[in-house]
Amino acid sequence: MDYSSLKSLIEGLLFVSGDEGITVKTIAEVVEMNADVVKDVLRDLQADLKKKKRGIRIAEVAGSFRLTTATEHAPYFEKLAYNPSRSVLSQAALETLSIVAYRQPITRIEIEEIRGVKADRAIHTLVVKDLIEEVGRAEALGRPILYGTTKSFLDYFGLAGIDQLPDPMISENDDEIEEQSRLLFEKIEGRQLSLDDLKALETK
Amino acid sequence: MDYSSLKSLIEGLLFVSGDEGITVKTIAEVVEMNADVVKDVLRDLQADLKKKKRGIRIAEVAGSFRLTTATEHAPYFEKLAYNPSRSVLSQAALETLSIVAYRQPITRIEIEEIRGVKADRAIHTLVVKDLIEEVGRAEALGRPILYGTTKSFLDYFGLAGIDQLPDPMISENDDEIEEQSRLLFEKIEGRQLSLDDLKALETK
Amino acid sequence: MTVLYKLETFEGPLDLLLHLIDKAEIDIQDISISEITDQYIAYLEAMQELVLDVTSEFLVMAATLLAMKSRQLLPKPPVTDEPWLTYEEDDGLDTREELIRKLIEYRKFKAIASELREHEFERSQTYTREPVDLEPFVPDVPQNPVEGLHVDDLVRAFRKALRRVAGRNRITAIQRDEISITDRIRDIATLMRGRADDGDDKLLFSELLGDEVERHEVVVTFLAVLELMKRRWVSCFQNQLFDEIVLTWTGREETYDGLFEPEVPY
Repeated sequence: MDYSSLKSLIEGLLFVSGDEGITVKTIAEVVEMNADVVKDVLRDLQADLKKKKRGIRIAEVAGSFRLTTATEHAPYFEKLAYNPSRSVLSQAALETLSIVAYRQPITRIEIEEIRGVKADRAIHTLVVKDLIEEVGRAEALGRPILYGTTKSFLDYFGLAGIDQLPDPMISENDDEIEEQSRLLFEKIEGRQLSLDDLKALETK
Repeated sequence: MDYSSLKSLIEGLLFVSGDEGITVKTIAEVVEMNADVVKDVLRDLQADLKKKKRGIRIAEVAGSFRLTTATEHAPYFEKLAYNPSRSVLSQAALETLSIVAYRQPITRIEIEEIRGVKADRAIHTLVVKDLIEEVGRAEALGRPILYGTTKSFLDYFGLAGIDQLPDPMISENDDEIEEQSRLLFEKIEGRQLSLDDLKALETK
Repeated sequence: MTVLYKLETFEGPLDLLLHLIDKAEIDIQDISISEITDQYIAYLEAMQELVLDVTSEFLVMAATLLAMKSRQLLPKPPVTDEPWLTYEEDDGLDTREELIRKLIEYRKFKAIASELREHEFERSQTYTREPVDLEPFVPDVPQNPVEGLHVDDLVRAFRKALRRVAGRNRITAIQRDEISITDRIRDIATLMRGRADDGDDKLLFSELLGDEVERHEVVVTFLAVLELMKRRWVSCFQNQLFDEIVLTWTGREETYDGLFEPEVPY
C-alpha cells in the first residue's frame, strides 16, 4: 500500500472508531503494517489536518487516537445543539433509553452488550435528564448498578405505565429462522442436480 | 467568513452530525448563510474528498448529508471486531419492499396479489427491521393496515430520497417482455397464429 | 432423457414461470407448451424432494397450466378470416390475460428488487459513525432541571424552615460558628457524592440541617444549595408548596476541576 492510500485508510479507521478512538496497535493490525510506520502516518495526518485548518482534527486521549472537531468551531456546534431540527436526545441516548425501557432492570455492561459501544455517556445524560435512574444493584461481581426508567420518563412519553410500551415486535427466533432458510437456499443454489440425483435422493 | 473557513466549518458540522446527517437548511441556519452558497460549498467539499481519495466522503442519504467512509476501505473495517455487520435481506423481503416502495400506501393483500404468494412473514421482517411501517388504514372492509417505507429504508439503500428509486418504467423492455410473454402464452394456449396476426403484433 | 436442473429457489409460481419464460426466450420458437408445463411440474417435484415448501400457490399454477395444456390437446376450431366464425373461449382468454398482466407486473418488481440488491451491497460498503454528543458544547442544559419550580417556591420553603426553627429556639444564645458557604458547598457535595456512590442520589434539605437548627446554618445551607443548583451539581424539586426540597445529585461535578469561589462573596 502506498503512503497516501495508507493515510486515507487511517483517516477512515479513525472515523469509524468514533468517540472511543483506536490505538496505534489496532490500526497496525488492521492494515497489517508496522506500528511505527502507522504512528508516523498518523502524526503526519494529524499535522496535515491542523495545518490546513480542516473541520476535523486528530486528538490523542488515553493512548487512543480519535477524530474531533476544531475548537474554533465550538460556537457553531452550540448553535447546532440549539437548532430546532435537532432532537433533544441524541441518537445514542435515545437508543440506550429504549434498551433500558424494554430490558429494565439492566446494568451498563448489559446495555453495552446490546449496543456494541460504550454507553456511559448516554447513561449519564439520561440520568441527568431524569429519564432513567438507579433502581438497585445486580447480584453480579462488583454489584453493578441496575437502571430503570423514571416516572418522568412515563410522563415524557405520555405512558400510563411501563406495560403501555408498544410491542417491539421482535421475536428472538426471527433472525435465526431467516438464517436457517438462507443456509438451506445456499445449499440448494448453484447445485446441479440431474434427475438421476433426484432419484437417488428419493431412494434415500 | 471566507470560503475555506466555511468549507472547514461545514466539514465539522457534517462530522458532529454523524449518521443522523444534516440538511443544507440546518447548515445554512447555523452558519447564517444562503442555502445555495452552502450547497455549492458542500458539493465542492464532496468533490474534493473524492478527488483526493480521502478516507472520508460525503453522501446524501434520506435528504440529508453525512460523512461516510470510502467504499474501497470496506474490507479493512470488516476486520474490526465491533463492526456492525449488515444483514442481507431475503429475496422475499426485498421483493415485498420493492412493491411497498412503489405502491405505497399498500395493504398486505395487494402485495400478495402482485407477488402471487403470502407476504405476512416478509412484512413482519420488514417492520421489525424498520424498513416499512404502518402509515394508515385502508377504507376497505376490515380496515386493513396500509404500509409505507420509512426513513431507515432510504438509509439502508443509501438513497438520497424516495425519488432516487430505480425507475420502474424501463418502457422499451417492458413492451418487449409483454410481447414475449404474450407470444409464449399464445403458444401455450396452442392458438394458431396467422402470419397476418404476427405482422399486426410486430407493427404495434 | 437426463435433464439438468439448476435448482434454484423460487419466490412463488410467478417467479418460477418467469424463469421458464426466460429460458424460453433463448429460443422461443422451440418451446412447446407441454414441455413448459412438464418442466413446471418437474420443478415442483424436485422441490418436494428437497423438502422445500411447495405452497398451495404453486399447485394452483400447476393446475392452471395443465388446464391450458389439455385445452391444447382438444381439437381446435378452424381459423378463418371471419371473426364471427372463430370460436373464442372467454374463460381461457381471461385467465391468460390475467396471468400475463401479473407476470409483467411481477417481473417489474423483481427487476427493481435486483437493483435494490445492488444498492444494498454498495451501501454495505460504506460505514459511518454516531453523531458526536453535543452536550459539551451546550453551556446550559436545554431543559431546566427545576422546570415548573420557581425560586419563590424555594423561598417559601426556606421561610417555613425558618419559622420552624424560630418555634424551637425562641430563646437561644447566639453563638456564631463561622461556617463559610464554600465549606458548606464542600460538605454537601461530599455527603451527596458519597451517597450517590452508594446508589442514593437523593437527599432532603432537612437532612442537611442538624437537630439543633440555627437560623444562620439554615441560611448558609440554603445559599450553598442555590450555588450547587446554579452549577448544576444538584437539581431540586418540591412536590408542593412548603414541602420538603428534594436534592438530586446529578454527578456533573466531574466536569469541574474543583471548587471555585462563589460569584457573590458571601
